[in-house]
Amino acid sequence: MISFAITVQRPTLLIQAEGVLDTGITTLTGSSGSGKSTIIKSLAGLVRPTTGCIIRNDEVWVDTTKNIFLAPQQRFVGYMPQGNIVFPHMSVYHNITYSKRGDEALLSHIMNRLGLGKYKDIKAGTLSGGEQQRVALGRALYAKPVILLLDEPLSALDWNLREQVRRDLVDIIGEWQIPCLWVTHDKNEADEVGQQRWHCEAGQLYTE
Amino acid sequence: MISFAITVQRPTLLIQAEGVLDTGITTLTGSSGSGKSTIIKSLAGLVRPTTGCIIRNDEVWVDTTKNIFLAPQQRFVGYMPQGNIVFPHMSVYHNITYSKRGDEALLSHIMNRLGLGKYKDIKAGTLSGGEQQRVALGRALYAKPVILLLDEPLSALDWNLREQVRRDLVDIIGEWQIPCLWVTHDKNEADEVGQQRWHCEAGQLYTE
Amino acid sequence: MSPLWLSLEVALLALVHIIVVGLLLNYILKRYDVKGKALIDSVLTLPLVLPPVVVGFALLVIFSPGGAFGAWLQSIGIQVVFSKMGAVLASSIIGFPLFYQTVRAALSSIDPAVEDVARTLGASELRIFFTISIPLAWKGIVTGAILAFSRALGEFGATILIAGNIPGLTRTMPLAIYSLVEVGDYSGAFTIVVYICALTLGLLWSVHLITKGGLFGQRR
Amino acid sequence: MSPLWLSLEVALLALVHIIVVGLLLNYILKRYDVKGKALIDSVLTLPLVLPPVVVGFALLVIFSPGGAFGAWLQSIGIQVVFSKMGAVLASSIIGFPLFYQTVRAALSSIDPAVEDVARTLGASELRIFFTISIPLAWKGIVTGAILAFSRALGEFGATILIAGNIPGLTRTMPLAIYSLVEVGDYSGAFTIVVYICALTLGLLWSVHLITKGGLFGQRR
Amino acid sequence: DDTKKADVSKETITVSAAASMQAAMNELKDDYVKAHHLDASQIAINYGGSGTLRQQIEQGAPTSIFISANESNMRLLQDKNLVEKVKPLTANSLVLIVPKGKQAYKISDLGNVNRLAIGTVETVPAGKYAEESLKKLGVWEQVQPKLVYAKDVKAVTAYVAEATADAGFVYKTDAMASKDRVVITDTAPADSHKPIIYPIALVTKNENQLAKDFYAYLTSAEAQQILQKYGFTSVPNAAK
Ligand SMILES: Nc1ncnc2c1ncn2[C@@H]1O[C@H](COP(=O)(O)OP(=O)(O)OP(=O)(O)O)[C@@H](O)[C@H]1O
Ligand SMILES: Nc1ncnc2c1ncn2[C@@H]1O[C@H](COP(=O)(O)OP(=O)(O)OP(=O)(O)O)[C@@H](O)[C@H]1O
Ligand code: MOO
Ligand SMILES: [Mg+2]
Ligand SMILES: [Mg+2]
Repeated sequence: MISFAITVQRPTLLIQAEGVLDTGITTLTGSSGSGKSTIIKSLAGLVRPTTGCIIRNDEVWVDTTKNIFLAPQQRFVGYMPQGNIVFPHMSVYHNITYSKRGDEALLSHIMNRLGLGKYKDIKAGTLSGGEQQRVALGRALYAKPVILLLDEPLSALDWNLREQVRRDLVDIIGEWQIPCLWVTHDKNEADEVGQQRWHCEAGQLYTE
Repeated sequence: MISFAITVQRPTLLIQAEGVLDTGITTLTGSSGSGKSTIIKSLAGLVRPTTGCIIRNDEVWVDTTKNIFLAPQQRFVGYMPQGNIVFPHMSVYHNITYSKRGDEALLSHIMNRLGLGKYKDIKAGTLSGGEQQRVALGRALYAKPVILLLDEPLSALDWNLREQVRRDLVDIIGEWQIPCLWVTHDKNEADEVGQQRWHCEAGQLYTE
Repeated sequence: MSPLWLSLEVALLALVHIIVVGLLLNYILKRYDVKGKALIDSVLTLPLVLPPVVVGFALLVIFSPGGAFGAWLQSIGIQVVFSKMGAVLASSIIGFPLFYQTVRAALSSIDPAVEDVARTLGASELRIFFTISIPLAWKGIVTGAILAFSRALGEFGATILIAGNIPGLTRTMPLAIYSLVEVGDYSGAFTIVVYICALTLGLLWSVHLITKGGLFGQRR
Repeated sequence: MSPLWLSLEVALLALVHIIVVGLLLNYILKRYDVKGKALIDSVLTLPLVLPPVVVGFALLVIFSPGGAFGAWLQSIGIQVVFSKMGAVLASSIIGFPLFYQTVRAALSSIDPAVEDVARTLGASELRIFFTISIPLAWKGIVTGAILAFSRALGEFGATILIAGNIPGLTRTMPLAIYSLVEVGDYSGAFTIVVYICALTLGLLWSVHLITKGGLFGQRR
Repeated sequence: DDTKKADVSKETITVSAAASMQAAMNELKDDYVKAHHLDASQIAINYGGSGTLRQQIEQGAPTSIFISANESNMRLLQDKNLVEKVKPLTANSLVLIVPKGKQAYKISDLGNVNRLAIGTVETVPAGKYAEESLKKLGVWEQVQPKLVYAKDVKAVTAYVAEATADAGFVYKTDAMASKDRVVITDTAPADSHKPIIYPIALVTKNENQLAKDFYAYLTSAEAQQILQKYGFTSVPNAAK
């Protein structure tokens, strides 16, 4: 369980977010530029909140009043950035196994379900948009994270594949019993996978 | 009207595409890595077909047998790349007006409809994913192209905005009477906007 | 002119030439599929490997009024030997490879997809070079300029051969250090060394300020 | 040893030191929020601006057995003055700024978002540096290494002061050119200049081949 | 006479002089321009190593007067007929120096030093003179294994000043210029080596009236006095 109450000041916008992420999928929707990615990056440890705190179980990740900031390396999150940032110079295999936390069985499961088998030894930088997105997703899963942070994980996939990967994701999250914050632009997707549904508007997080 | 018949050899795949783009919207769907972006880039002049030709009205853009290859600068296309590539060091205003082909009226129309007014003087590199996508779209429109080539133009927009931008796009294309090749992963989108519907699978283009 | 101001003037003039020629050459070699790129590249890098005296000697042979080219230059009123122009020439040639190579590395690290989009928008290759490539490679360009300027500021071996060591006319700081040591004035030489150090420090510090640390640290 | 092989050995040894120290320093300055980055930066760039003789003189003061440090080194059996080690030291210090600065510019041009993803995957900063940052900055790193190696190969002023000009022991190619010119053997000097040119050409050509032109042209 | 003066007042010359003569030359030039009401910029003096200066003249650089620190460089130009009116301007002597505050070796006890610095025999005239002198005095065999060869006389001074070497042979003028760092302990007897002559000449191609006038002044008795202030010794036929 992760609870947070943070603010992040951006030149264009003040982002204020407070909430509790329980085991299972929480979807995050909201209009473009409303602050979704900023919230995800704050949880991953890539953005320093201006004020506030983030606590996982009893571990304090962030507390600006005490000047505590846990490095991203210590948080063991599974982060999938918006824009499918792969390690362009590495093969798909080395991309996915970069975290070294997964094992042989998880790897072959990921490779199979994401249809990446035939690209195993290809440099990730030359892949198509959807292929790169699957690599980024596989890489986050292989890290066996304590929480999954997915920033539009399926936006570049066609509907068949999207359907299938979505089911696989729901299964894995259920099996691992971890919380997952899932940003999506697709109302149906949010309805179908979200056990909890959050919404973001003009920097303000609404957790219903 | 643009007619083409090309092949592009990729390490993983041979892409073969033949078709005619008439005035109005042609949607292009197909699974990830099937060759959609490669076809779009070939039309834009950013990928050299291995063999084949591309002809617009009476102008030969590509003819590999005669070693003809018209530079992208000479084609006057409106290209919106997958992955929303903006000019990160320039303001939104300078991004959109980069082509210098549009005018004051078109600019304010674009700024309004894409909701970019308040970002006008902000560097495009610091914008959110969806904001960057709108900049890339506005930039392609401002070029007053003879053909629009859109590679997943709305994938990073939430559904309200997506609906609205989609309608605006359809209007503009109708008004300008130009052909548009529109790659999308969204079946509904393809159904709604496509006057012609193409599909790509394993490198093979099916034009129905 | 005092060695300090003369050095600054010579190094700045050299830098201007280096930047203009360096950007032009980079543009041409990036834009056109010139045969023998590797050869051109090597030749342009030679002044870095050759001991400066060798470069100075080659310049002396070429520009001295004793030779055909030098005689012609003299007939139209241009004197390179024993003149400030000679010092600028020596510094330009010695500093050039540093700018040229650094800029080339920076330019070739740019994501070509960004330049490609600009092409579809009808921008000429020249406009793309100046509005997209150069701004995106600016860290490399500033670094190259600093390296070339610093090298020009410290140039000695080629300068003393082609420009001579004439107080007030061609005696730059490195030549002044040499001359002062020759007459045993070590404290005078040390003073100039201190000037050079202060200048370098000031230069890099102001670049640091101008780029708001962007050249040195990562912004978050 | 002949000046050719000696030069190659000295320049290669210098390059190894430059790369190790250059990468290490770049890592530390990138990783930690060291106070006075601009100062460190300036000091590291000084050997580029200072005339090599000044650098040589400073090295002589530090390493000469007449001084405390030099005497201590001698007592543990290390002799820097008049030895190959002196030549390597001089070349390393003179070539260092070129590698250091070029690599820094390349590293700071990397998209930090890529390194950020690696952080979330639990990779240590050191692992990120070697598996992400360096491979993505390789063009700058190869360019920096070429610049530093070339400069080391041509180093004269500092080397002759600290290492002396001892045939077979410390007489590198630039020193040999100097010595031959001094005794009026111009054709002998010219032969060595040809060697240096051929070496540079060969070096850049092989880098061209190894990188399959990737360092010189854009791939599509 | 009036017309000649008008001529000279518009002329300019460049004098290439051995760097070791710098201090003396500056004074000579200042005196001369003051006495003849010339502009200081009319006489530019280019200081450098004698070899460098010779190369510049060989390549046709606009030098009018050449003062070399040794006869060999002058002779090379003479052989090519590039100079005329060659004559000895002044002379130097060879001295032994040691680091200030360290043991004051004499030439006779050079057998006890660890390192003795001299100029590279083939390229540095001072090194050649030192070799001659040491051979003549019969200590060459003893010191040979201890020799350290330096790039030029300045490097010898630097090695001694930093105590990298225990002693070294340099010209008297160099030693005097660095007298706060090194101590002169001995002088090589004048007959133990060839005379250390600084020849002067006019560069044929770039002769003009000002060059001739200044040449005449430099070789005058008046100029000799100034040179001696800086440690140079007069040559028998200098002031005729
Ligand atoms: N520059 C390249 N070099 C090598 N292979 C490439 C390159 N570009 C694309 N490919 C390969 O060609 C195939 C088609 O790529 P393309 O980008 O056209 O797919 P796409 O249909 O747009 O897929 P997506 O929906 O995932 O974006 C893919 O398998 C991809 O890995
Ligand atoms: N590094 C940054 N510097 C300055 N402004 C930023 C930065 N990152 C984000 N912003 C601004 O903060 C606001 C929120 O950005 P964020 O990326 O969180 O939006 P988002 O909800 O993810 O939008 P989208 O759906 O378009 O990705 C935007 O207006 C954006 O321009
Ligand atoms: O600089 Mo000299 O020519 O050795 O006196
Ligand atoms: Mg976002
Ligand atoms: Mg694609």
